[in-house]
Amino acid sequence: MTSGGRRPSIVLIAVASVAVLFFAVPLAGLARRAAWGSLADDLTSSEAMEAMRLSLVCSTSAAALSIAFGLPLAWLLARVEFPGRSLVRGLVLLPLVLPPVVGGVALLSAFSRRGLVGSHLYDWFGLQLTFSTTGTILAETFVALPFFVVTVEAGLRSMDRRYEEAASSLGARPFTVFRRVTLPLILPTVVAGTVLSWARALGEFGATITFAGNIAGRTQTLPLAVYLELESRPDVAVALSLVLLAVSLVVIVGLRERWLGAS
Amino acid sequence: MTSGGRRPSIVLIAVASVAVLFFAVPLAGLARRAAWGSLADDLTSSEAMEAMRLSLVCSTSAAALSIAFGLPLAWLLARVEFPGRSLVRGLVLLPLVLPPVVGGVALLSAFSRRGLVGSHLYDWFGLQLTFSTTGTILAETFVALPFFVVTVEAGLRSMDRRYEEAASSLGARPFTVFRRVTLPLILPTVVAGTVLSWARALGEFGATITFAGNIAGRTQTLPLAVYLELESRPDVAVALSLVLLAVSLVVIVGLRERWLGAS
Amino acid sequence: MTLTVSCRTVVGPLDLDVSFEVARGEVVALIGPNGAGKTSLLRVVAGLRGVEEGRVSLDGDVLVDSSEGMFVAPEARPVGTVFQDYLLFPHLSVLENVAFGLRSRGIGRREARTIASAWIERVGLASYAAAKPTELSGGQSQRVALARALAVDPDVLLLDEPLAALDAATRAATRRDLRSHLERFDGATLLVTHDPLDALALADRVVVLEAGQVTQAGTIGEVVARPRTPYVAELLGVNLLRGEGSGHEVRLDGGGTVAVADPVEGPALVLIRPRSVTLHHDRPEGSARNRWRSTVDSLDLMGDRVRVRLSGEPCVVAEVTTGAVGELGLVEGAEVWATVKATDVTAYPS
Amino acid sequence: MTLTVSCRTVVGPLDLDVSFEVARGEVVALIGPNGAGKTSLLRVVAGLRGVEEGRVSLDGDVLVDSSEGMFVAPEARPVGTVFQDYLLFPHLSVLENVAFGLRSRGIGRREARTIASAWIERVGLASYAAAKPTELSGGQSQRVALARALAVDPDVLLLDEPLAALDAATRAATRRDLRSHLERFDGATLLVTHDPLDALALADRVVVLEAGQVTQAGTIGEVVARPRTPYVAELLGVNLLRGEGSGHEVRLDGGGTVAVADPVEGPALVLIRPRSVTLHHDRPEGSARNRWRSTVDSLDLMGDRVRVRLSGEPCVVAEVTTGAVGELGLVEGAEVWATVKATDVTAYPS
Amino acid sequence: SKDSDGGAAPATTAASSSAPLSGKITVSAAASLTEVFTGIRDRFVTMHPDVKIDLNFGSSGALAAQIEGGAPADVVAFANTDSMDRLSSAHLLDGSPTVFARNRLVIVTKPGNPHKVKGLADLADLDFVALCVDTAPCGQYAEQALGDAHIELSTDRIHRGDDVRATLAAVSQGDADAGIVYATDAVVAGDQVDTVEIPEADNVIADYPIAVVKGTSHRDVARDFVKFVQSDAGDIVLQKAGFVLP
Ligand SMILES: Nc1ncnc2c1ncn2[C@@H]1O[C@H](COP(=O)(O)OP(=O)(O)OP(=O)(O)O)[C@@H](O)[C@H]1O
Ligand SMILES: Nc1ncnc2c1ncn2[C@@H]1O[C@H](COP(=O)(O)OP(=O)(O)OP(=O)(O)O)[C@@H](O)[C@H]1O
Ligand SMILES: [Mg+2]
Ligand SMILES: [Mg+2]
Repeated sequence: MTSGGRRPSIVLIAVASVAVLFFAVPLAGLARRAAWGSLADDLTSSEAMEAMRLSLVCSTSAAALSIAFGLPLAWLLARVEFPGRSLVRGLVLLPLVLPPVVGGVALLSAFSRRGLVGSHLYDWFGLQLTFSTTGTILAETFVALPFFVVTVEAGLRSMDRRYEEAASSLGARPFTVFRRVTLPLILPTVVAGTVLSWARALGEFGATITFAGNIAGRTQTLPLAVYLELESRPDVAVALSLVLLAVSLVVIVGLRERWLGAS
Repeated sequence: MTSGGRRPSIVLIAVASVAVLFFAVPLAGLARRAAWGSLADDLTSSEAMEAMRLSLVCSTSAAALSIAFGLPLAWLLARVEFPGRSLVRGLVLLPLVLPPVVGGVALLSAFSRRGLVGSHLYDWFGLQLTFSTTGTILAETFVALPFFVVTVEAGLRSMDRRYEEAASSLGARPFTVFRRVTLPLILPTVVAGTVLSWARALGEFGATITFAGNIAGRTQTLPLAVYLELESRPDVAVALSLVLLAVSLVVIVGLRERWLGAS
Repeated sequence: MTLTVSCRTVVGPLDLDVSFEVARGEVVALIGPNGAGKTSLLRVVAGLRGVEEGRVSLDGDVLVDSSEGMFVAPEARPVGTVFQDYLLFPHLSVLENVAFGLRSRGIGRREARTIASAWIERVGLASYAAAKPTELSGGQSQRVALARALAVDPDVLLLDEPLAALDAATRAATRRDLRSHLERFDGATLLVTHDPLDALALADRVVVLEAGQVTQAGTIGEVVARPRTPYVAELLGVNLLRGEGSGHEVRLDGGGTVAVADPVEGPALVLIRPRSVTLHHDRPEGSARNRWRSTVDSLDLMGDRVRVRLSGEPCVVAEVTTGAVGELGLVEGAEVWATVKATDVTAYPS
Repeated sequence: MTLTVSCRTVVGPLDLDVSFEVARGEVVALIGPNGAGKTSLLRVVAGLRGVEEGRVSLDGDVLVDSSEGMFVAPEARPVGTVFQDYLLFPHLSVLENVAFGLRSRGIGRREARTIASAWIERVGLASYAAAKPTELSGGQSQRVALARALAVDPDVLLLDEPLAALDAATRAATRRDLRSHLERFDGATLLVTHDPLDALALADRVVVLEAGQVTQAGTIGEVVARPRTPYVAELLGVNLLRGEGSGHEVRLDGGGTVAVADPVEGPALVLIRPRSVTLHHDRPEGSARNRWRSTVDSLDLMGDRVRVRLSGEPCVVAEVTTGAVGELGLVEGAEVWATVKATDVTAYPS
Repeated sequence: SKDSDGGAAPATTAASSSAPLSGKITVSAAASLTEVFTGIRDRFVTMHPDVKIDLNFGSSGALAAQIEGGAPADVVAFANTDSMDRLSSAHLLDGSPTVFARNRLVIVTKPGNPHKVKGLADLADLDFVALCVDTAPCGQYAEQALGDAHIELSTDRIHRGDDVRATLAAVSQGDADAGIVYATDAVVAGDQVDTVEIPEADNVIADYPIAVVKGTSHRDVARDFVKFVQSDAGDIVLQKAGFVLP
């Protein structure tokens, strides 16, 4: 036992507790409302299982795409001075503000068979994004990517750049510097950004249903299934959402402990 | 002109450009669809103005509440070792995953007149949150706060804590250390978190319409107005969303340049 | 204002176990090799690290006491610290950095700025008052850190190598300045340094810390006269040999014997100053009682002198003039004779 | 492998404007006060900072040339750097830190680890190979940084105060070790240091940088014999006076005259070593041609000697034994007579 | 609160126009009723200047959930009977609900009807058909109509929009070749789509129920509003929007 270390102030703990209760009470209320009795049946119904599988596949793909495209974009925004940089940054943030349904309309106008880009995709490659799982992933990436970019850009900005200089003076090419020095140093924020974008994709509803449609087994993710159940069988819908929550809780807690626990 | 500085690689620029286009094209498509002709009339209609005013009031309040409650919570999560910490962290993240409409149901079960907490609020203080502007702010805070907490916790973790030690050894009390050293050092992430939560609140739809209702002048924010217009006059809806985007673009770009531009 | 430290705590691979006092107005230099635990010890006094066992107090006031479970928070301790790596607040100007402690202790903005400005002027950075720490060079940063710690006029001053990053010119000036402040200062000062010159110029007493343990403590004069460990001897640039004394002769542990002027019995330490070692090309005649054959291991130029590291029985370092190197043909591997007068050898019980 | 630097660039408040060469196998010490631009200059050579005008080349290979718009990226330069504040990668172990440069240059994992281990052993940290930099003390970190830069066997080695954080014992050993490496090294070495001992022991030539300008350059011998600026004089611990020579007398700018053995005409610098200054209680008789009344300003203990700062015409520093301080009653404010023999005064055109 | 100023007015449920009504009520209505209820509200408050009506639009399920949570709504009007039954069986309604309007299905195609769709039977030949989700009333009714007509569409050729708007969008944006929607939605879509009527025999009709919520503070105003919706004045607005009267 070490003498030392200090206890945080009461006021602070009180305020933080209010914040925690603000999240805990609604979830408790939700749990109380859920139709636990029929949950086992509802869940093992092939539609629910299918929707859950699809949700995980699509949100994970969206998180992966967010990393793939978000890392270069965040790096560019944080490190390279170019004209219109703040405009690009604003553009990337817009899907955060856009009501998801409008986001879906925007995606339709761009990637549907008659959209600005979608028409070419269809004419040249026969690629149809609406009503396809790819479309769902696209819609989820559209709403998830901004979270990743914003988080990681902040991480890159607050990092000590002299480590990168040290690495390059040791002979490391820019990509090696990025991979072996920058990335490990900002890992906590990359993990945070990935978790954020994964979670946002998992819960995404409006843009998906508008752009990709709601076809069981192909584009009907769990939030879509929940939404439909909400109209007719709200108890079942609540139970399904709680399952969604449980799954994401396991993933998020597991991931964060793994990556952030040590620090 | 200084000889030096280097250009980023072509591949990186290409990938980042694809990401930017992925955001730009849908917005361009949206702009093409909008009913620009009648926009002036639609906007000056008292309903649209009212919805815009309400949106700004509620999202700004939600962002302010996020700072007030999120800062202590993020600090606690980042700095204090307590049992169940990772569970609390997971709990805070859940509203990210929860489909917003289910979030609204959860809020109803907690804060409506018959809810777990809401019934006491009503009995003791006559406070009715559903169908009130306060309810809208509550719903928006519910979805916005997690963004703030996640972002700021990451910032706190990646900060060099020895500056805090230096400050306390100079005689600064914990709160002074926080205010004069910790906060300025993590300012970029606090700003990023605030922008994120503000933007998320501004675009929030599902939880608001379910929990607070959709009453013009009281709980009908711009996304809700857009939702109704989409049913009847989609072009007007798109135009309204673009106005929402424009406003947030101005705020976000302005804010970020102001706070992050220097660094 | 006596600072009393007596504590035991584990720091990484190290078992830190020390006891010492620093009296009012006294400056104690804490010296020791890298990783000895000097910085960790300062952190204990500053309250930035707890202890597993022991007590730190200032006159009657307990700062930490493991038996009573007492622990005074760092901000409540009347302790000023200059950190080893500056830790200037990057978002505050030099002036604001120096004023920080004053403001934290409740002094008004205007008064704090006046005092801070005076300190900045004293460390010669008046024109940098508005600069941010990133615009300063390493040495300038260190001087600001010094001013920041001194500005709050603490009862205990902790200095973790305050002069290490200064260049020789500024260092002498700042050392003089620091000394004049320490003289006026009536609290206890604990100064970590690697530089024996700092200890000699600034400190009243020396505490030597090696691998978490105090291996020697005393006034500068005592330590210089009778170093007790190879580390201290190396630091002072002298030869220290261990052996068994019987009368006027000490039989060395490493082989060979040394004749000494004053008799010593039992386990003994033998001190030979490099300047007392004379080198000869051929076997010397004369009065020198100690004389042995050696091989030149290496040569080190030190100003207008050369330090010659010799292997033989015993192995010693000799200091000769640059001219002697040429005359004697001193190159690595050369064979020479070394002599030391018995009156130049100091022996004392170990 | 001659490194040729000739460039002009603005660094913060500083106008850095320098030209010099470092030949194959040569070690040049870059010395100068805090904020002189030493670190900035190393950054230019390493490619971490651009130049506004000028050219840096290595034999025929241009590293940067403003007229041709050439700029070689840092990673493509055969340059190894030890940074002033270590910059060890905090997420990598000591071994991985040292192996980093080797791996970056395409050497296989196993071979890189073998070479890195050898280097870690050489700096005496074999038992810390698996440790993370945060577990190291300041000095241990510096030694790892040294090993990391040396491991890639660069053509140009840049050392930004590589020994500053080492304690005296380790410092002497590391300095010896560094020198043996530099002797075997056939590239160009540029060494920033504050410590004249480092420069004396390690460097062939010295470039003195003050406020962005080269104020003196030459071999160690030349600089020691004829310092040209007050900074260099202070660094070497000697007195440097400026005046107007006419025959065997120099009329000093600060007042007073000095008699010199060798005649000098026109603007001249006068060098007096503190050891040559003798102090007397009463007006001395005898052969010393220079003799003047002074007041004791301050006393500094340096080992077994005391440096006495005197004000008078001229103001000089004298070095006396500890015994003399007592005999002469030297306290601050005391009046004394100082004498210097004309043959101990060196004068040369400025 | 604001309600108090109208509270003193004597409640006369029989003669709606004889005594001046006053007070503020909240009407929760299905989003598809936005246009018509806004129109009816405007007419109602013109006749009763002391009455203020807040309209609250949302999905029927969400509106029901709000009332279950104790939200202070006074009148509810839904686009299906399920949610109304839910409230009714929870004893949250004042009296029983009445059907005030009905809606019928039509087929919509791209402008100009490129695939020459004439009736439900032709849908089987198309690549993609847009239907409302099978839990939304319009989706259930479309399924029912297709089932009655014995038309089998494989599920991977059906696009289910979350509501009629999404279904219409799928057709007008070109991702589906035809769709089945409400007549009222076809009216709104205007010339973005072509409308093909479904014969009365094959059609399925949707019921729109309305009711007063239990515990309303202005029962007189609420009841009067419900009556007004079913009056001639209300009928004109409903018919113009494409509704059929019960
Ligand atoms: N946070 C830590 N975790 C683990 N080990 C540590 C930590 N900090 C220091 N140590 C170890 O504790 C020992 C003492 O470190 P400390 O910094 O006190 O030494 P020091 O005497 O100040 O050395 P230096 O002169 O190099 O600064 C070292 O061996 C170091 O490796
Ligand atoms: N990034 C910067 N922005 C502005 N000014 C700077 C910056 N870096 C250094 N300077 C200034 O440039 C000057 C030279 O700094 P530099 O670090 O090269 O000095 P130095 O000779 O290495 O000093 P030291 O011996 O203290 O390390 C200093 O006056 C410093 O204030
Ligand atoms: Mg230390
Ligand atoms: Mg420097």
